[in-house]
Amino acid sequence: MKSRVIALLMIAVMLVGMLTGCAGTAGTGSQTQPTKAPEPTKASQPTEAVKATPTTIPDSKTGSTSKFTEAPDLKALVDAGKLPSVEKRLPDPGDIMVEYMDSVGKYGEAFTFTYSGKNAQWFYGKITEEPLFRFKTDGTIEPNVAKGFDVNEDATVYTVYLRKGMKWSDGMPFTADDVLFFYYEMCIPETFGKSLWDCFKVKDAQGNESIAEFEKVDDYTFKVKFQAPKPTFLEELAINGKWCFAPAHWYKQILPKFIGEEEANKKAKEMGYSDAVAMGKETGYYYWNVPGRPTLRPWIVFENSPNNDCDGDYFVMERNPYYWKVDEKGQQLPYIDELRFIKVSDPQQTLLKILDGTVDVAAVAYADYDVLVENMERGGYEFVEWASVSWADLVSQLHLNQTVKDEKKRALFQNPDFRQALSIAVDREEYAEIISDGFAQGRQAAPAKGAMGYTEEWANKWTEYNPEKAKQLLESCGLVMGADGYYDFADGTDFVLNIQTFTDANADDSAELLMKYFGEVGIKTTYKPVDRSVLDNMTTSNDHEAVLAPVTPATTFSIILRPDTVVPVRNYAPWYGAVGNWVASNGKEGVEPTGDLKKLCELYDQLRAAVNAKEKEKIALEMLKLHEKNIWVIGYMEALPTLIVKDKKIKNFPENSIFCDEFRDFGIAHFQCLYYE
Amino acid sequence: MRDYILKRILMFIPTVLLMSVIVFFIIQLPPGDYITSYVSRMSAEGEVFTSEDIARLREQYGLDKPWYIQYFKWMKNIITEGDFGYSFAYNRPVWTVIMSRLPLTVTVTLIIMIFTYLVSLPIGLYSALHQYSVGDFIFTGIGFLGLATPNFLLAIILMFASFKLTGDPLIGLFSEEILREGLKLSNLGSFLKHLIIPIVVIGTSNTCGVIRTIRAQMLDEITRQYVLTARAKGVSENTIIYKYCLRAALNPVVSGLAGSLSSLFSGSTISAIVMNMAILGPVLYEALKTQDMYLAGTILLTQGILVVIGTLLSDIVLAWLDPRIRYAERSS
Amino acid sequence: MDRKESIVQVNNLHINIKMDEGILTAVRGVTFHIDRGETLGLVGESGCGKSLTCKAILAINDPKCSTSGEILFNSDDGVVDILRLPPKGSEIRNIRGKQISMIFQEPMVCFSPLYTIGNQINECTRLHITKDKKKSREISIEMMKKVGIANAEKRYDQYPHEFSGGMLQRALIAMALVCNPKLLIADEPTTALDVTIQAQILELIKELQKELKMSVLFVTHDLGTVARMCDRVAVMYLGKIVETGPVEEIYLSPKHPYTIGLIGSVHKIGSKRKERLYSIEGTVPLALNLPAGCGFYDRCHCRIDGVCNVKEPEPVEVGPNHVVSCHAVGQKTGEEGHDIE
Amino acid sequence: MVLQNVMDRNKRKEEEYYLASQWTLMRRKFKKHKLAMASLWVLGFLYFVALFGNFIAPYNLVAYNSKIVNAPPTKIHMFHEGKYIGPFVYGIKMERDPVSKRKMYIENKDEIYKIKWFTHGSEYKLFGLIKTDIHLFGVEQGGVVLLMGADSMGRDLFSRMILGSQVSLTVPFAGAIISFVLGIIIGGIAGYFGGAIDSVISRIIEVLSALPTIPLWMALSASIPPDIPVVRVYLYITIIVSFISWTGLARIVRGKFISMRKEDYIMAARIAGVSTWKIIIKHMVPGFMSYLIVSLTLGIPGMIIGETSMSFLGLGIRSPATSWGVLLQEAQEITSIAMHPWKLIPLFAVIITVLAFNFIGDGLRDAADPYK
Repeated sequence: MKSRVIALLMIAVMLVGMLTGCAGTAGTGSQTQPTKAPEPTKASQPTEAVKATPTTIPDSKTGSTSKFTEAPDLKALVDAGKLPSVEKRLPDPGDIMVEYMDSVGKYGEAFTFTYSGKNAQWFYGKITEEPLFRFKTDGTIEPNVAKGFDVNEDATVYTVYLRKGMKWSDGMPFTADDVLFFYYEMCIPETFGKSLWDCFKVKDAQGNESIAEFEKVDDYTFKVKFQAPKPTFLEELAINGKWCFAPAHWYKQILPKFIGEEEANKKAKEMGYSDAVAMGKETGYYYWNVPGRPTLRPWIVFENSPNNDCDGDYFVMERNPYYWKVDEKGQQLPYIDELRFIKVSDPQQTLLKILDGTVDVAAVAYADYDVLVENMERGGYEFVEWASVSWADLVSQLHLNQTVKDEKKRALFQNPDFRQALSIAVDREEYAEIISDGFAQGRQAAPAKGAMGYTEEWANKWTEYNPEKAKQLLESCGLVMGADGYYDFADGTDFVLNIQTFTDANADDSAELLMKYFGEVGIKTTYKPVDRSVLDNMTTSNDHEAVLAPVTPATTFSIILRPDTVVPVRNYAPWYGAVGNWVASNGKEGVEPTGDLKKLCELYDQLRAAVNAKEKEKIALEMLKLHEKNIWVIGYMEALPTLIVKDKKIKNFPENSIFCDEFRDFGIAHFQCLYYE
Repeated sequence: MRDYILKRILMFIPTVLLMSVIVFFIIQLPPGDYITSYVSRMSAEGEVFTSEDIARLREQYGLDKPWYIQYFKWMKNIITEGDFGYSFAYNRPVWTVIMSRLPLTVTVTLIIMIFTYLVSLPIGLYSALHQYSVGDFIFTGIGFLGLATPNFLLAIILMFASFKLTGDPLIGLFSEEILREGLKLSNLGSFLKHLIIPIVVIGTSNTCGVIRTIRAQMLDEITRQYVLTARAKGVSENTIIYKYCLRAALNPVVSGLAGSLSSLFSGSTISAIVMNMAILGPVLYEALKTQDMYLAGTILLTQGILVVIGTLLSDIVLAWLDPRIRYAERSS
Repeated sequence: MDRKESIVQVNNLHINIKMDEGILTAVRGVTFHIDRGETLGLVGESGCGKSLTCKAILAINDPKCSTSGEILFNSDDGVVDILRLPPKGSEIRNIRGKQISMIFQEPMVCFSPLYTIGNQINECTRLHITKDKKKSREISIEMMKKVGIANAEKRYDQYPHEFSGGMLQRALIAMALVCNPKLLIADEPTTALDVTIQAQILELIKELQKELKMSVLFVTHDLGTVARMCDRVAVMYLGKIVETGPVEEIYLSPKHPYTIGLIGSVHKIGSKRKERLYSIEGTVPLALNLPAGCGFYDRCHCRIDGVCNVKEPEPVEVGPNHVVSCHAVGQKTGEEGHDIE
Repeated sequence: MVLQNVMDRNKRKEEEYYLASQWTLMRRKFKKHKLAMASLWVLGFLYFVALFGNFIAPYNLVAYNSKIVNAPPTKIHMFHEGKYIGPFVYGIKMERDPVSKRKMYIENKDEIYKIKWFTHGSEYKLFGLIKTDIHLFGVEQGGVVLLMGADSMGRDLFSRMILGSQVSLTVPFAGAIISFVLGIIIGGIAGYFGGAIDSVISRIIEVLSALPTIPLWMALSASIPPDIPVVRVYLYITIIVSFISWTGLARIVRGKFISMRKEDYIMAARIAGVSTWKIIIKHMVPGFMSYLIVSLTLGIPGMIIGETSMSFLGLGIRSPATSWGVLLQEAQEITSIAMHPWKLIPLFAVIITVLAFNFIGDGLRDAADPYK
């Protein structure tokens, strides 16, 4: 099964490499292929823009467009006259999005999850997310909220088509105005406390940056214009733009700009926020938490329903009566009535609730594998494994801060020999056996098998266990063995390697082992887990040294689309330390990179400017080669696929997929298509 | 009596103030602040923050100022408009957050306390009257076991046992049904069922102390002269024990009441986390971890105040129990 | 002896106390009787077993004490042996407080601080006289007045800590006499009080005794009081009664060296012959595994070695109901006491 | 003559009874308390084991072994194929269920490892002084003996529990002592001098005891610097724990002092010009020493539990350094309880210790007032 996952991952990631920029599935985008490998033909002809043809639901598949059916509870409301008929709620027949799936489902039941309150907003946010364009498991994007798009030759102007008659969850029409409102009234004025996303920015060949312009064509068409080519706009939009629209009609009743400061503040207080700013942030960014805030999502939070508090002990998201997707039979989605979230204060409780069959879908730890198997019958669940795109197991990634403040250490950390020493000082076989309870093998930090830039050599580079050689390497780095049996700096001062990690990373075991191995080759090592926030703080202020299991591990689905963990773009991943800040501030702050690291940054600039996808891939591979050469991130164990437990009776759940943020973690399972048999 | 209570309240104002300062100081003691913890939590979920975003957040929450200024602002608002500030994490007034938990917290705490005393008083009495008897050893032994077993472990063991036996781990105070429909007479049973584990876990750890005091006190009282006098009057043993000794022995138990109240409040935090009890304890813990300082601060204050109130109540009961105190007050 | 005459008859009473250090025989074969209306003084140093003997009469000794012998009490329903009655049973409880009642040494600790004086007094009457609240209250207040507690109605509802020592003692007496018992045991009722009060209390007891025609067992270590209060005296030493007899008899011609010592150690006011105060050297030996022979041996100034320290002296009648147990006395009977020079 | 010395003996007895010091009487009384005496022995044993921990434990704290991750306790056999060959263990090998991938350990009957006494093992310093590698027992090369099974990192739980006791039995003790001293001094000052000092101190006491312990723990342990040796961490933890638990005692001491200040003999001492501290130490403290000792013994179990709670919150000692708290915290998982129940064994160690201390405390309390 694992191998299948890898094969899939291979296709997926290669495609992203090649297809970026080519509007792969444009036009026909409104139809979701059953998530299988895409037709190679599309892959063969990059950069060719595709005309968007208004799509209709092929009758062959849905029968007459007129007969749509809906969930019983909604039917009841319609009959009671409390709700317009399903035809009126859905977009125009031609523009309805049809989800094609392995099996057509039936209505009813609910999904139950455990969650940690508002902290888990991304969990239930991702599984209900509806972006303009969404990823498919094969790594290509397809229109979602959008119906389709055109793009001009040099990828500077995108024309996006929306779905006629599509409605917000409060029944108000969804139009191009909502898109422009979002961009001009919320993104640019930073209404929700976020600076404009990179996906709306573009750097031209001269390196000067400019932001996109949105322009309404008609109610259901808008244009996005860039000063310079932006071939990966849609993918980036799908990743960090996520959604690109807001209910103008709703915001015009609360935003200061439209109703005045104090009025807005009053509104905010009514809604329970400290002030208009907080209101803007919460309703604008984490809007899916907000009762009554119109969305396009399959499940929404109603203003008047009892369990609509996303921080309550029990939180329920209910079916959106105006949801705009149907299945082949014309049944309005979603199948499942509601999503229920039970607040837990300790992971063990989630485990118990999985065992007793309460929880329907959850990712679980391999450490609990045995007890899960033991109670399979009772819980009525089964295992699903989704591939990971992490370069190495999270707790087995060691990031040596290349810009660590201590000069002597910096020299050391920048020295490949030292990194090699730390790498080969560890018996990966034993390490993996203990840390993964025998599920994983030892490995170097490298792209997932099958992903872009993966090579056998890379995965095995510096992985042989050889303490003697490690010692030699350390000495070659200028360290001298001290009286206490530990290496000192040439000037005789003690050398202590301070490993840092955050408390809930569960890296204690691996840290313990590493300390042992390092100690054996004569490196005095300390280890203290601090609160995640503290670690983050250290990273941003460049006070970190060697970070194990960082909050932002080297894991990327595509270095082109999501580079920040492996390429210095801002204060983010620990290994490149202050270089990130240097890049972000265009050299004003931070530490200027040197050598290969500098080369990496330069390459990334080229990458961003590159128009041609082939060229992009070429550059990307070069960048990865630099990583392979330097092993900036030391990995000790392969990343295990995400182990998922799901109720046996749930249908249409992807047997194998990739668990990564780009695919919105669980979101790629398209929960609106899942149902109980 | 009234002015006595008033005096007590006045006395406790400086205490609370001092407490609030210490509380606030303690909360901000660990490095970082709410924003750092928030940012890292969200970026772990794939959300992206630029340094400007962070700066903006910090400014918005007024965390760019030193802690004592934040403290004074907080205090000012509390005193002037009774505004305890906003919880960063919940993004709503601290007071509403607390109020959403406080009633349940108090109820549960009281239930557990009542249980504790219902169980431990008779046991203590028994073991005092049958000192060194088998029953004495068994009961006190059980009490000690409760004391000796770390709550968090006992809790999870019981939950798993309950899962193995009944298929329902009895997590939290409410079944999903109650969570959905709210507490009704019809589902009161399941609520009580869910109370079993908390009561056993938290209750047992407190019974021991009470049993001990009662036992010691009774043994002490029984040897008093007035017992002899009463006996010489021809009073029956039961009357002697219940009319004279028990009432006298209750004295220290009652004065210990306030203490056990506070220990239930904070002492049960860990158990509450393990058992997923929707009471203030876990909220406080979270708030402390994320440095949601106004929330944490207010909760700690509330607890402190509740403890003081507890002390007050127990003193009143004491006065009722023991005329000498009443007398002392009247004369003072 | 004639049981109609006497209200209580104690025969060969032994009391053993279990202690960590062993068995302590605190009372060793005490025998005495009290007649109706009579006051018997029980005299001896502290720790000689006086109080134990008293408590034995009420059977309220600590369970640690094992008692043997017999205490025949002439109760309303015939003669009973108190030691044979179950100590928690209803018969004995019927006797306690109603027929025999007791006044203790320290009034301050004799009342529970938690209840009003009235409550604790009328508990007695409620138990023994009438269940009716009002009536028992009246009776109690009546009694309180009798013992000279000013504005008793008010005092009735006050708490012990609002009473002075003397007042408490009066209240205690009231509590003891409220059911006018046949026998009152007064265990050093005045030791804890200051001298002026002492006198009052003693007077009070005396009057009440006359009024209620009860017998009194008056325990004290102070012969002065005895002279004041009692008809007969029993001198106790180390758990034994070493000498009994009418007050005058004992006073004028004490026989037992110990008694002599006691009397000697009291300065008699207005006595013609000026004499220096006499004192007994040494301390009372611990009644724990006692030496053979007379307990007073090693403190005795006229001991006969080889006799006194070998066998216990038997009681000898030296005059009308004047009994002494002393070898020395046994030898020189009839002699007019010892010359204290 | 015989009689004479009999009597002399009695006399001496009597004098003893009157003159026996309070302590002798306490001891006598205490000896009577069976449970307390038993507990005393138990504790004695535990502390002995802790003292010789590194000698008794067959393995050390960093003896990770990937072959025995989560392995159950090894059976100790006497007979191999029916014939007696003394105590030995079979080799264990791990296998995964082909279907469920579940892990299981099975005995490998053709590998036999004899259990040896006083074998050579990992090197250690007995009492931190004598360097040696002799362990009480062990098995021949290649085999492993796991009396209590192995943990999730393939370490022998038995060894960890033994070595953990070195922390769990000493840290709380030290902690109790510290809070004891703090309590006496601070409470003493408040009670002896009274006035402003008193009111200030009692305010502080009030506040501290009204504060829940957890925030204090979190704040204080957050202030522990990162790169200090584990040994020092113990100390810090101790101080943290005791810092919180001195208030109760202080309050009592204060009360006692206030009441005592008025006593005649203190007055006398004062007038006689005895120095304040001398009065406190020589005259006042002994007045209720027995009481203090009781509260000391009864304080220790609380500390032990406190230590485990801190470990649960991740504030305590960190592996590889081990305390019972650490072990319990590792056991506090459904998987451990369901699949590796042997990880719960340290719980019993804790319970027994806590019970023992409590019983001793009770014994002392009963003995504290011997004249009763």
